[in-house]
Amino acid sequence: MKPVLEVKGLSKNFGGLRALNDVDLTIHQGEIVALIGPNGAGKTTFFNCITGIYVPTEGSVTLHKGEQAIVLNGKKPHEVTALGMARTFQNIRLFPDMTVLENVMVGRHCRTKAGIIGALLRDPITRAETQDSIDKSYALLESVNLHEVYHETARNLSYGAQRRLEIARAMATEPQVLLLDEPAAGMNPQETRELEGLVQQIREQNELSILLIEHDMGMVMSMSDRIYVMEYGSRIAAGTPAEIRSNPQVIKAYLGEGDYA
Amino acid sequence: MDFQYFLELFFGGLTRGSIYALIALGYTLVYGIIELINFAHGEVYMIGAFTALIVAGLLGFTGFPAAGILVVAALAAVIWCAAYGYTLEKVAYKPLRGAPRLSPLISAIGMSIFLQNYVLLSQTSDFVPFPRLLPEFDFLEYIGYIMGPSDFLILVTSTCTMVALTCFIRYTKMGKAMRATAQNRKMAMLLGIDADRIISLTFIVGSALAAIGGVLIASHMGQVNFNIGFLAGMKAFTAAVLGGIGSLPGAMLGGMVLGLCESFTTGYISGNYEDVLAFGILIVILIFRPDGILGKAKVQKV
Amino acid sequence: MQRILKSALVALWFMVLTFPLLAIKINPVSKTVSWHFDRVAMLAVGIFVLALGWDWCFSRKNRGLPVFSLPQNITARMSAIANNMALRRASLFFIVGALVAMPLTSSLYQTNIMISALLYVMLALGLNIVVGLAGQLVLGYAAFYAVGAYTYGILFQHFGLGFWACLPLGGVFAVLFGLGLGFPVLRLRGDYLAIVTLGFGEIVRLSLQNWSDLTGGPAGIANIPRPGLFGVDLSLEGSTTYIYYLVLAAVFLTVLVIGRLRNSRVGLALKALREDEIACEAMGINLMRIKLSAFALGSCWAGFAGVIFAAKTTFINPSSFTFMDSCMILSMVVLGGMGSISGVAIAAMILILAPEYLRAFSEYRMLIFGLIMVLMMIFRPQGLVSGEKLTYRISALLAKGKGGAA
Amino acid sequence: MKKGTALLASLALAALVAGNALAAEPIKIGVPGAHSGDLASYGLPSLNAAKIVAAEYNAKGGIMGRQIEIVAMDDQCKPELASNVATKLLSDKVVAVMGHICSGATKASLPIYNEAKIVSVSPSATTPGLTKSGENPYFFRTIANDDDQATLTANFALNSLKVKRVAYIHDNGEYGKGFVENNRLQLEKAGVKTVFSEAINPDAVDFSAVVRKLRREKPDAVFFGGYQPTASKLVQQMKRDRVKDIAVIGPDGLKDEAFIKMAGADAEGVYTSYPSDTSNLPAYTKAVEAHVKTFGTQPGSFFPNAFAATQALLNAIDKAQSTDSAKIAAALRKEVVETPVGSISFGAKGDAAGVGLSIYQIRNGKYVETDYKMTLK
Repeated sequence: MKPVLEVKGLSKNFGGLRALNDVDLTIHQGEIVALIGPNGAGKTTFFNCITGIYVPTEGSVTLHKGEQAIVLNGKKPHEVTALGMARTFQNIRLFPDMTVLENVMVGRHCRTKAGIIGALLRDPITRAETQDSIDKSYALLESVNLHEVYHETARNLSYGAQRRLEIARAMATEPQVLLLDEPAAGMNPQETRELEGLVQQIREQNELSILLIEHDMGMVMSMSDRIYVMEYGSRIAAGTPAEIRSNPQVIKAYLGEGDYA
Repeated sequence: MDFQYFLELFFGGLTRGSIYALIALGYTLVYGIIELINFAHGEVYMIGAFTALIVAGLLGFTGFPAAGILVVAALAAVIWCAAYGYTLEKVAYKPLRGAPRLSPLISAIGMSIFLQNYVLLSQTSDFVPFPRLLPEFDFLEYIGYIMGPSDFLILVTSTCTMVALTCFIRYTKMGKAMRATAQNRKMAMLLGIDADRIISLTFIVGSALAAIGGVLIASHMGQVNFNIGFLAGMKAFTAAVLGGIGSLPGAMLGGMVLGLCESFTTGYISGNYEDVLAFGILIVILIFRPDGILGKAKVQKV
Repeated sequence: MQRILKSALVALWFMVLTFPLLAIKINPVSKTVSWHFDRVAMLAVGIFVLALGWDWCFSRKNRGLPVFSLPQNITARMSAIANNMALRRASLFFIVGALVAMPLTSSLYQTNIMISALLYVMLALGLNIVVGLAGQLVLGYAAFYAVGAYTYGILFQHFGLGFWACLPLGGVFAVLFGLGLGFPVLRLRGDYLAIVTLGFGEIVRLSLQNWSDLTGGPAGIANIPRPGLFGVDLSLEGSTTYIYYLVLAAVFLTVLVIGRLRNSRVGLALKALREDEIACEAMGINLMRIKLSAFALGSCWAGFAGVIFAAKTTFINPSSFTFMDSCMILSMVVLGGMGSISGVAIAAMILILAPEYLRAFSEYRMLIFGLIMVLMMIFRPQGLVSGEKLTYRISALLAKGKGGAA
Repeated sequence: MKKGTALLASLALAALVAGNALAAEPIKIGVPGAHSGDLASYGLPSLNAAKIVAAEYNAKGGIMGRQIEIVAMDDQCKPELASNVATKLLSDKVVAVMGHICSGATKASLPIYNEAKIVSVSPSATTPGLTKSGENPYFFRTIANDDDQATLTANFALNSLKVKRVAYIHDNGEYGKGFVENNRLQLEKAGVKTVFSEAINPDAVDFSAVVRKLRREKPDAVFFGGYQPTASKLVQQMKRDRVKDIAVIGPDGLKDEAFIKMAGADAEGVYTSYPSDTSNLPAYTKAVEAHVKTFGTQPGSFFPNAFAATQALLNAIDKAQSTDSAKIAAALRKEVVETPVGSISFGAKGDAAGVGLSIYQIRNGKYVETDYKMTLK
């Protein structure tokens, strides 16, 4: 397996506070990797650093695309997305007053080209591109089972549906690596299981790699190929679910007094 | 001679700046707590001046002593402005808590236009002379050239007010609650602080300060008009931003700095672009250092 | 009962609050006082009724119901009408026909008023791109209008350029100003952006006032020629009618452009920007480019409108481009509904024509503009006509024959 | 039978009267100006004047057997409204216009009147260019233009006050800045040194910096351009900052009783220019009496000028016995009319000849006309 995303020595300071300290992380083609740790361990900061929302203080982020190695640090968020890394947000960030279909179509933005002139002239090329964008978005909605409400305003969706919509929107950018920030937060066990199935299916259909921040241990343990554990901004452990389960440091730091199955 | 001129301009700027600072405190208090630019704050200042004018006018007919009139009029202005501030928040801002960020701002602009026209229609569009209530005494011939009695009174009053405010915020229970709410509203609520009451209190305190500014300036300049709130409000807002919006010492410092800048530019260069200067400072600060001189940079939350 | 008591208390509170300003009017020059207790009493009654309504509105709002809604059957019929393509076309045809026929059937004065109204429709639609679609609150829009007007004024006065040469130039200069403003403010948060644009607007106006050599200062520029028609000098009536059709064409063009834009990839990106800036960027949208596009597109219409305005009044001075003018245009967008074309156009028409035909309204016009902005934000932030949902044709559904255009 | 004849006769009479009334359509005179808003106090007195003069003519049976009808239009002194108002007046088929009140509004409306060849007589628009440019053949005014006013004040400062160094302060409005610039142009030509020229914002929190600058520079005189509220604030600040021995000279906007009431003792000694006192003219007293009788109050600003404008206009229509604009304009240029502002006629470009201008000074809380005056030619 070859690596898709390589993060080396990533650090981030906020004033005097060191929110991330020398974090390494590698994701291989087709892998599902989970990033876990207690609240405030720096997981979301890690996401923000590799997607360009924050500029990391030190370290490198490299995306491998075929034979090419692209350095992502210093790139703007939209450039990162265009290069093939898409994300969802911990506290859902949909476009609430747009329709479900439109939300996904926005995700198509970086894969389409029509500009203002095209919009005004509505030439055949632009029209074809728009139609293609509509159809691809609709297909994505079908894959997350939201196609029947495609004309609904996003804010009217249920919580679980909003999470799925956010994933579909991220998928519309045709990513190589998909970053999911607590996708199961606030879901009931039934919904969580459905979500697991959905994530698996997406990975298989699109041959992509997934990096997952999640607190639901059941989901993490059953889905992930590998797990990274963070605490106080540093990586304290990495390995397969079985290894993590038995890692005493992790148990101490994160899982407490053996309260998990 | 030249040093004397410098001093003259300096104290002129200081007087002007202290008025800006008084109004700026209102902007900064409100912004610190609910992150809203209370656009109608300048109008509260104007209403303070008008209320004082009306009360002073009524008392003037009864032959009350001038100093007494000034105190009563100022008190009335403070009380009514506080009431206006309180009502303003309840009507135009409270229903919008939790709405998208721009909604309360648009509502505030609407309120500002409304209040301006409310005074225009209920009173008059003309400049109205404000009774002369400030004591006119020739104190210290030499200093008289640098600052007159009314400048002196403005400086003293505004300094006292600012000291009183600082003590209030720092040492009283309510002041502490205000500071706690400004830092973290959710946390403060968990600790049993009634955030709604604190927000109301903030508006009341800010409006009262604006009223004092209004009375001082009206008696200093001798005229009031429905339109004075806009420019003074913008200048004060500039002062608040300059000092670092949300920071009380920042508002005071910002007011003084802006007042001095204006005074020196007019005195040494030209007054033609006095207002352009203020707006220019506002833009440059917002673009290059939105946290002002004393504000702390905030991390954007994602 | 409790509600009535509460409303009575509110009314009492407002009586006390407004007492000094409403009831007492002092004239210190002539040393007279006039009392107006009737005003306070009227206000108290008004507030009492309002307070009752206010509670009712909130209870509806809290239950998630729209504050104003029409009876079910009417709404149903209206949407049936709206969906009926033939009827829609017919009504559109009727409106366009009425607009086209207007100057032929009405007096010069009415045509003139209509030109003003249409200019404001154009301005409001232009601002709607920036505020309504892209969600960037601009409080200095009149500055771009001024740039357009002065482009024509100055170029005519100093270089003798004519209307048709200046019309595109006005747009170009306004866009340059828009970009010049847009570039440094890219990183600014919404409310700071609003204040910066306000400051910018004031600086433009103050510069026009001070820079006498170029702009004529407060005296403005007079005797700007009306547009000619292939070198034919038109009579007053002729040229008014001509300008009317010009503005009408410009409005149609604006509607067409904004309608197409809204439906496009760029339009979606603008809307996404309005909804959530961070998510928008994370979806691969170049914030800088999209924000600058919004500024450029918005200011360009103000530039065109400014040139036409200068040609229409033949005299311009800085007092036509104040902060209050910007606020007026903004309240049209707010009233009409952010992002809605028909709503904004209707709102602009109402707000300009009402004071012309209802004298009583004209005195209270700014008061009402202010009130509109507050009340709309509280009770109906989406505006009179909430942003119409666009329809998309989905090939998969078409193929299955399930629905077609939804 | 007799009854029948009577009926027939009365019917015929009625028809005759009706026919006559139809033929004698009223002569409509447009009176546009600020009738509401912040400048209404300048516009309403003119409307009153027009109504009084029209009523006088109507009492005499009108002109050419036709009644005079005043068509009042509110332009709030805003240019964009003024051009709408002008077209509205054209739609209403007015014969001539008495107005507009403000220079800006006048500038915006004149192209429309020119186009339609409608005579307009303004009682108060003072911008020089309106007449001096020669572009407005149908425009007249009964007030001295700002150039003449500046000529008077500049000469006064030069000859009477013997100034060497002068400062200029204005409110950055068209009126104020125009006054100051015109004076400056003339004084600089005469070799008077300009100390500084500054704009102040009437809404500013205070004027201390400008006043302290004034105190330091110690010019012989300061010209202030603007209206009385700003002026009274300025003189108060000057008093407070102990600025002494600097003469203050202002335009007619400062000659307003409210100025003395607002500024009180601080206004003492201020010079202003204003049309010469004509209150001893019989035409003036008659006009004021008519106003008191009709409206119950003393007339306001520009009332005499508006009265004169309406008189001149109606007289011209009467003399021309025509509603044709060219004939009215010719009559305006030819006829001399006795008005509250003196016996006036109009020059080729439309400025009134015969109007006197004087310098006034505030002494002991009153405007006192000085001997320094001029009569327009």
